[in-house]
Amino acid sequence: MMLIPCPWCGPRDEIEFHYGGQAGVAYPQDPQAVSDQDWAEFLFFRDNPRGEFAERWLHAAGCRRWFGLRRDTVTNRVLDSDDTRTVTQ
Amino acid sequence: MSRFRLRTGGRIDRDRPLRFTFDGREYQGYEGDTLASALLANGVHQVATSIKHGRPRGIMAAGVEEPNALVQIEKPFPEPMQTATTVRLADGLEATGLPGQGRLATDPDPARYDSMHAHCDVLVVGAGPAGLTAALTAARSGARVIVADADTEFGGGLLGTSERLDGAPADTWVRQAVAELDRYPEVRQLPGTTVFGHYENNYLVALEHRGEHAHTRQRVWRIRAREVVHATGSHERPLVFSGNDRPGILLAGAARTYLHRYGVVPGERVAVFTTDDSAYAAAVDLHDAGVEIAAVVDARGSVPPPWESLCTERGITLMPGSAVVTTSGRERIDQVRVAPWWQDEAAPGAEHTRIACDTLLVSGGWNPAVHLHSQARGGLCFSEDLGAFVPDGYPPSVRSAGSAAGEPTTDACLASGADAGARAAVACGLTAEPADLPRAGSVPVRSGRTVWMVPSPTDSTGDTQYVDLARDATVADVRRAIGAGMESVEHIKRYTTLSTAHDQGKTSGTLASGVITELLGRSTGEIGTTTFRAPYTPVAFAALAGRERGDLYDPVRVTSIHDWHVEQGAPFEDVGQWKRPWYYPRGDEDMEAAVLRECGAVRSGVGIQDVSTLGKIDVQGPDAAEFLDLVYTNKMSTLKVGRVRYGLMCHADGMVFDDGTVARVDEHRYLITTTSGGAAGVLQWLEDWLQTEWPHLRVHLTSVTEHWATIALAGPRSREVLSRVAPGMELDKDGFPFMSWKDGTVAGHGARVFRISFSGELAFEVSVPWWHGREVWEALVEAGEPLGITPYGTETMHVLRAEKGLPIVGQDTDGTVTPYDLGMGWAVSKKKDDFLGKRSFTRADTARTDRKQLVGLLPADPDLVLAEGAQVVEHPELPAPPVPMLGHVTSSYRSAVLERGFALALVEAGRDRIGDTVHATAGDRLVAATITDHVFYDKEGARRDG
Amino acid sequence: MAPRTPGADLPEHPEWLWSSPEPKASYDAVIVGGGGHGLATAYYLAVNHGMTDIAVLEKGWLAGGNMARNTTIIRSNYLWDESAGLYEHSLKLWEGLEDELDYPLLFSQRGVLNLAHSLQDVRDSVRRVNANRLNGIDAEWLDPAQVAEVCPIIDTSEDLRYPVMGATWQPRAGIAKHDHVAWGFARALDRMGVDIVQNCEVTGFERVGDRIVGVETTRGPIRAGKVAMAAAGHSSVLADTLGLRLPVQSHPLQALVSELLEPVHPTVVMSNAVHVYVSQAHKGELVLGAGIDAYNSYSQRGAFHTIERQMAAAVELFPMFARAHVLRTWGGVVDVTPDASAIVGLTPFEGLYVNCGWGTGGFKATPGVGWCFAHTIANDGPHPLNAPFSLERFTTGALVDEHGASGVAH
Amino acid sequence: MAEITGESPLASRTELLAETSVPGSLDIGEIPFLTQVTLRVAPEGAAAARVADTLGAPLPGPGTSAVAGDLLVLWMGPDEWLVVGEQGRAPDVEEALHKALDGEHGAVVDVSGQRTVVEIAGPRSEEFLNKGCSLDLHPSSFGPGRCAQTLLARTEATLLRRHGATPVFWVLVRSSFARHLADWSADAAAEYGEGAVLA
Repeated sequence: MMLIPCPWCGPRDEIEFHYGGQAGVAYPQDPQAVSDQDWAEFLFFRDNPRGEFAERWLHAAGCRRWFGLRRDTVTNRVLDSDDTRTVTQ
Repeated sequence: MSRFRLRTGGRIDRDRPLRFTFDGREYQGYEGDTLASALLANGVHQVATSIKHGRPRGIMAAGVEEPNALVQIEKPFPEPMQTATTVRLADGLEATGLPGQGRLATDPDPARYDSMHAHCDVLVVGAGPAGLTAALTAARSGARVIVADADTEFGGGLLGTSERLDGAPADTWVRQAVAELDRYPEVRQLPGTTVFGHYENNYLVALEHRGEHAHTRQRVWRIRAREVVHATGSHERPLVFSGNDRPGILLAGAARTYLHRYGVVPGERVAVFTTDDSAYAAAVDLHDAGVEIAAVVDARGSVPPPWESLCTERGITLMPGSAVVTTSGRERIDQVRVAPWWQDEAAPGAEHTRIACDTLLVSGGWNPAVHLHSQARGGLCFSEDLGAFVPDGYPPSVRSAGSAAGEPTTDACLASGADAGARAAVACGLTAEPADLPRAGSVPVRSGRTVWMVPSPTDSTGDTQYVDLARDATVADVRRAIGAGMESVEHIKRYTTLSTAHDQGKTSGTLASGVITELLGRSTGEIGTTTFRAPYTPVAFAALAGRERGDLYDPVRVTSIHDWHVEQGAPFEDVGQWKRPWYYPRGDEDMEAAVLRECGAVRSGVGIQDVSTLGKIDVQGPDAAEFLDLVYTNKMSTLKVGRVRYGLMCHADGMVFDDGTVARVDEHRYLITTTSGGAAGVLQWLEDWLQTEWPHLRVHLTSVTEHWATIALAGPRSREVLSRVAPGMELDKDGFPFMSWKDGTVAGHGARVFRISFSGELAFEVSVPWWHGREVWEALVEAGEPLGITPYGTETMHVLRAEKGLPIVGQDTDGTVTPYDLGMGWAVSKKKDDFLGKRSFTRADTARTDRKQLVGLLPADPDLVLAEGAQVVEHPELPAPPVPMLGHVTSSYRSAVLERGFALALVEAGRDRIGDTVHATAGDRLVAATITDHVFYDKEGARRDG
Repeated sequence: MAPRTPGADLPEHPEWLWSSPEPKASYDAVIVGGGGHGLATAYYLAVNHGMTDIAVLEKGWLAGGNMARNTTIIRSNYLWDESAGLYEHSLKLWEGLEDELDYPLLFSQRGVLNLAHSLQDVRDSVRRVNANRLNGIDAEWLDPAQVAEVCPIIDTSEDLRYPVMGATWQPRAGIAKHDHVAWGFARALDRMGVDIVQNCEVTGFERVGDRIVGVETTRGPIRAGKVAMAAAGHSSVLADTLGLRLPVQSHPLQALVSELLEPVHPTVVMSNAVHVYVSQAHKGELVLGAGIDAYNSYSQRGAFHTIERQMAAAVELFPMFARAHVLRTWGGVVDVTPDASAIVGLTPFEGLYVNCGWGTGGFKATPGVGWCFAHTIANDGPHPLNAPFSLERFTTGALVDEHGASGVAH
Repeated sequence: MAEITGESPLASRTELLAETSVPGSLDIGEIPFLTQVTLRVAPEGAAAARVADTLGAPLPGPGTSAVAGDLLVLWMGPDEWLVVGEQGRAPDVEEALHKALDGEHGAVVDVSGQRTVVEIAGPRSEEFLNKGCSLDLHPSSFGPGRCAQTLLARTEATLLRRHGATPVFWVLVRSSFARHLADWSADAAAEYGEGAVLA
């Protein structure tokens, strides 16, 4: 049971969270303009590193905020978490 | 009292005798005994026969590491594969010896299990000398401490020895330590509790045995600790020699434990074979308890001086530079043969001394119990000094202390525990005072001779040299594995099944590495061990299931009207976690009859359904319209205040994943609905896009699913019913047009009423706050009674919508279906620049015009109802497989209004096939059906206004 | 001396298995990954295509990854034609494999029940049964009473939180002993002169333009005419060295065994809805698999709450398991694709072939994928059975969505 | 103040919770029909300041609650609060908050029916909650006024420790899950009942 540091609620048990995979995969600015290949990249291709991984988590059973953190996928150790606390406007 | 139970001594209660049965014979033991100590006290050594070779096997250890003494508990309740050394004796206990396979009870387990979360600054695992000083030191610093020990009492190894601390019996100090721990309000003591797993971020799980008659038989503790001290002790290692498996052969430390803990001696004439110092204490203690010590055989060249004089004083024969090379005896050992074996000699000499004995104590050194340390991803290295694997490198906030860290003496264990406890406290930001430690005055320990196996003059293959007694794996087996080309300890373990039994190799693991090392001619460090995995000791499935049994397995969600449905005898359908009424049988109606009646009522009169389970989300903000335009396939920004629109949602891959209605509440506010099972997923998905892709959009989402109880009134007479309880509300088709909503008063309560229909009939949905749900429902039922109002369930709702060709997401779709496939291109905006899913529609495969499309299917035989899931093929005769399939039936019912069976199906290029005859599987045969449009009833929509 | 405990022991392994040669400087083909798939691929390359100048490179000990960690279920009752074709081909090979390899694989066709717990489960199950039958795969739909006949220890009463509403039944499905399968292939390869090189980690590829001509390993460079990846959960790491992106994510998948128990469970039971699958292996231990953990990880361990949840499901379905004991838990790294189907075929690089993305379904496919992947490598083009499992399908959208039929809904 | 008629989510479990309670040890009961209004507003802004003025107390920060006259304000997220009051207050609370937002972006939603409140009091309450909740509820980390959204008995719940001499917790649970929580509570607290009988 990993302890996931929610930037708002503090460290909580992993079961309170929903995993969102790789961070920073932006929705294409104009999807109609990208090639099928690039669209497939957006839909289905994600980094899968052995080691440091920047990823997204949602504190689903808590404050319902998405946030980012970096975790080592070999040790499962959290390296640091996104403390920018971006608030939806 | 038997000759093996001493008149005094031990920690048993001689005033509380307990009767128990083993292998059908009745015996007596005492409160405080284990099954093993009670058996030994009765002179019973052999517990079972071995799994593979069928050899007699006896009690070898006194704790969880026991490889042999497996028993099946029969009473109080059947439980398989317990070790006699860990079964607490109880009155009426019945057990039998097991040769390897246990037996599960056929009756349900009546016991209760649960779990408990706990937090602490410092978790100390083990309450022996190191664990107690660690706990005391941390507790004195003010830390929140949990100290857990598998044994029923704290003290660990101190309870099984004759050791003295500060001149007094060790248990005096243990009592004082426990009493001191009792005084700290922030210390939790968990005796009888085995920590069996160590996971990330110092999350440890432990099993507490609360007693067979306790309210909760076992409890799983889920402990989150800031700092952990593993004071888990060590396990004595047996020695590998020919015939090392006979009953009567015990670990030396175990014999000491039986003596001091239970007042039991294992035999009358005891030989000892050791490679280190610790077995001497057993010899001396047993001698002092009146047991004859036949000889102490030490593989080292000389006897350590303090022990030499203690033994000589007692007239104990010492045989340094020797080894036991073989044993004899039928059901129990009766003789050992000893040969000279000096340290630098490859094999023992040929001259044998025969020594008669009924017990042989062995000690091959001690393996630190590094299981949890290793689970926590701590490193290990092989210590040549100890001849064992010891911790080498700790993960953050984890440390080992005492013999678990390789400390050889009680004094060193006490000090190392105090040190670990202090460092743990300091790591928590507390100040730890140097501990005032008791002194054991331990004699210095001389290092042992690491002996992996004693070469045998009679057994050159090693067929009777057992490495793992639990699996009957011998040196010969290891030789065979190596001979087959195996070099990795993992392969050899698998080839021989070494260390895979109930004890997971607690006595055999390191030994196996050593034997492999020797046979391969490598170093033990290079060979390594196999991975230590949770659980440390076996845990019952039921204990891990805990309270999550029956209805508590997964939460049951109910609506505010639930009890009414129960009172009407409705069976329920599971939809996600919700319970939804399926249909309402009257008299002895079966489901088909009930559903035909309910459908008929809605089509010709009026029906009422509880639709409170639909997900409801309040969407507010200046950019709400723009946001909804992005997440629905159709346009929501053009919706007028007061109106409602059906909406489809696709994932970015273009596949339909939810649907519902969108009502515009005001310029900047919408109320949207989702499917019952999809509500949480949709909200999460919307938040994802809103927070991470479009944070510039000023929109807030709030779930209001349970705020509203929602009741659907459907049928040509629904208006009439509603008018009776909503007298002030304008309900005619112009004043309250289709796809609009209004606020008003229904049955005396503020309500929001929607004119939407999932059946094609005139229909209303009435929403009131949760607590008025049942009241308003009953008012509507009462008002509708003269009109024959009929409650209907999910099945009828499904039939009615299917007659109208409306899909159910998840039933008529499976994650591979686009809006176009559903024939719902009308719900996909052509005007919007973008919405989720749009880009995917132009991919090669998604743009195909011959994709599977939702169509109607009318069986040639009108009485026939096709099976949902039936496959559709082109021809009436089946060719040899694989048979090309056109698609499958997604929904199929008997229709009251059509007076026949009908179905919806996803069929390849289905819309081009309308009018064609295809064939659907029905058991082993095919039945003909005609492809039709997917709307079967009231295509013109004439009925929706009543 | 008493007789041994019946059934509690396994047949002996042969006197010779495989040797551990030093790698040569060059081979016709190199297989990266000495798991079941790598071994089977090498085997069929040798047997079907006459290629024996092959090395199977394994970074650790042979078949020590997912091959050593799976729950050994073999079945072919997949929904879509594409999957059915491949898995059924595999099952047919399994049916002759023991004889072919002359090794006791303990392949036991005791059948598999896939339980349905909701009306939608029932619809999906009937759909799958019908599709299976038309694809020539043995499949039946059983009602709860029939389920109880096949497996009397399942609680088929209606008062379960999620009652058993029926099950699909594939009688030819079953289990085998994983180590024996790997070792059977390895011994056969050794006899045919194929090099099995352990403790040899591939760290990169040698390329000339877009052509792959060899691999870099911890034991030096090895040149190869063809390089085939069969590296399961580690595929992404390898492909990354070429800048090749694969649509796979590596997740923990856990399993566990109980102690040895007298036979009580005659078949294999899988339940997608409550995330548990269970069989009783040959020696008598219950073998259970759980759902995959949600997050990416290479740690070969999962979270304990997954195990607890799995036990709750197991005891709910099989009340008699209450006092069976968890003896050992472990985790593997499974590579999961967006459509829960594998990727087997060509890559943008000439001479490089990929086989990955098997998620939870790799073991049962072992001989089938070995056969097809060998064909792909030998002919530089896919076999008809693996053609649908190309990398391109993610661009065209022609996915093979097996979330419903794969072992675990993820 | 309007009395709410009708049935609260735990009306059918009133007796069960009373039987589950162990005097002097653990007390469990529903506080039905409380007003609950969700407020969404940017925390640092004029609107938030006006809301604070209106409530008479600043909006509480992460993990905390504030008493604002006869209202209680719980932090639910970085821009989200739950305003809790006596039953029947929803319309005037909504109106006041809307007025305070004064057209600035925010949201005010009446969610009074969305959750019900279960009060858990007594010396055993921490331990009892920890049977189904993984939070550290020790007063040093979860003292009076602290609140948290978390999982309890496999359901989403908002926990609030109230001020008082003995431990008192409020659990805000979704109405559809409330019976599950009550049934779970009865099972989880059963051992205390037995203890009481033995004592």
